[in-house]
Amino acid sequence: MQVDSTRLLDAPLIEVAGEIDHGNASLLTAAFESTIDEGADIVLLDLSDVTYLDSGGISAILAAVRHLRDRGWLGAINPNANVRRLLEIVGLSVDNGFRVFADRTEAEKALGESSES
Amino acid sequence: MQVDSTRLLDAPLIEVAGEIDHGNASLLTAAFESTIDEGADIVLLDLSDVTYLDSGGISAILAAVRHLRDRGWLGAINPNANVRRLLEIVGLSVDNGFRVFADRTEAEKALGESSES
Amino acid sequence: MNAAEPARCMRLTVDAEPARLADIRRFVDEVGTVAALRSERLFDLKVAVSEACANAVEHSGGNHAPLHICAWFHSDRLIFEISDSGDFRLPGAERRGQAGTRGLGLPLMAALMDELRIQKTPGGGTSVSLCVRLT
Amino acid sequence: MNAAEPARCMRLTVDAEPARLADIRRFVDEVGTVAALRSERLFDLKVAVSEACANAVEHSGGNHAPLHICAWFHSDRLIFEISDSGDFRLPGAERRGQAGTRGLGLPLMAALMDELRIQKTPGGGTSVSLCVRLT
Ligand SMILES: Nc1ncnc2c1ncn2[C@@H]1O[C@H](COP(=O)(O)OP(=O)(O)O)[C@@H](O)[C@H]1O
Ligand SMILES: Nc1ncnc2c1ncn2[C@@H]1O[C@H](COP(=O)(O)OP(=O)(O)O)[C@@H](O)[C@H]1O
Repeated sequence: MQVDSTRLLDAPLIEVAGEIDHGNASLLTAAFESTIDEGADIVLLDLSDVTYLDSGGISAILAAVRHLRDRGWLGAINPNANVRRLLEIVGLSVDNGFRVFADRTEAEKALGESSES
Repeated sequence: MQVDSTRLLDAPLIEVAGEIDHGNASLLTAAFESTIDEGADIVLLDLSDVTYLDSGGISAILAAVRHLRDRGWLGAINPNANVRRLLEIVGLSVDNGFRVFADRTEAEKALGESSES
Repeated sequence: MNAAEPARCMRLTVDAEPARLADIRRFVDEVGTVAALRSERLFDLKVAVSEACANAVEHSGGNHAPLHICAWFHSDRLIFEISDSGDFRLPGAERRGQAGTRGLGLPLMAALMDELRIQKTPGGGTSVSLCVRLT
Repeated sequence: MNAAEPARCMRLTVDAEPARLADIRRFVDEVGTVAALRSERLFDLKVAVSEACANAVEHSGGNHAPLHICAWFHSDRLIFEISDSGDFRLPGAERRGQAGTRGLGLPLMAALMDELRIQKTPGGGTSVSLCVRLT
């Protein structure tokens, strides 16, 4: 797994590639924690190149969602069909601190709407 | 199940009789909440007449222990062998916010020691 | 279950309501007496059956949906099967918020029983089997 | 398992370490190819096997204790059996404190698989079976 931190418009964007599991999810947790410590209300997570995710990674995502829920949200970009299905099974698709976007353009649009309001 | 609230020395004492299960554990939760809202740091729970306990009741106990842990403890008095074993299985016997006493005399002694320190 | 060994069974069907958990425990008492379980093992079984039934009550969805409980007597083990008509689902966000006081049921069933089995019923529904060795 | 139907099996034994989870998934890929699983079902199985192995790694206690994984091929179903040498235990107070981010493994296994079975191995140890119907 590889984790990179960059930005999309004003929001921190975490790009992950590879397989997220119990053995390496702490890297994802660390990336979330540093963006949240910097005061971000909205965090984006590009899952385009994530081929596998288990409850190790889901726990990291849930912890980030819990921190962001009251002031913003976590936006997952382009999860593959299996990853998206797993996020639904664990209930994230109905969590108001979590959003899924088909691509970066959709995410940018949501960032724009959030900054207007 | 029957729940009564009384006192032992300075500490609130909740006496329960009968079977605590998912259907009635909310009565126990309510009893804990009112003593904790009143500011108690130490709460006693007399389990002498409790013949059955499941995770409904255990959840109520865990919630109380979580509230008390940083400032005091919850003391369970005289659980029967099966109830005591269940409390051990769920890990309460190694929780520093929870104590088990064989009888009220033992509990009184611990109250005395806690108020001295 | 072993096909070579036909098992005797006792059944109970109740409305899926928390208030019926006490009746379910009386049924476990009866079964335990027939199977001559030690009182310690009977207590474990009562807790495990209660947990399975409490879950079924919570997740069976429909009001008053029937809950089927069946106790199978084998020569070397006793198996309780609890069947409901709801799909197995993960706890929602509200539930997950109740820090550390939920989610005890499945681990407790697994820790108390010799075997825990959770099956999807083809056509919808969940069946939980709890096994206690008699030997 | 049905005694009348002898099943073929593929085995993997690895050290119980988080770093070996990726190797375990490659093994599930191989088995899934042999069983001609759809890619969706293969993903579910990989997650469920990972969860079972992550638990075994966490709870098997001893350093580098071996973890045994066996895939049984039946005509109508595929069963993964994950065996470790640790007793099934409930999460401790520290674990329970991690509000809502732990305790997903067992519900996820039950939700993704057609059947989940947790057995105590006589003599100590835990065996988890995960079943996927092939029909
Ligand atoms: N019979 C069932 N039907 C549907 N879902 C179930 C059933 N039993 C358990 N579950 C799911 O598994 C989760 C964990 O169950 P359990 O360990 O008993 O904890 P709790 O019920 O406190 O959440 C439940 O929250 C629920 O999402
Ligand atoms: N193989 C195992 N050996 C011992 N205990 C286990 C095993 N698998 C699960 N458990 C117990 O069940 C609990 C719940 O497991 P799980 O649902 O995977 O959540 P988590 O591992 O995040 O706590 C674990 O915390 C542990 O106490």
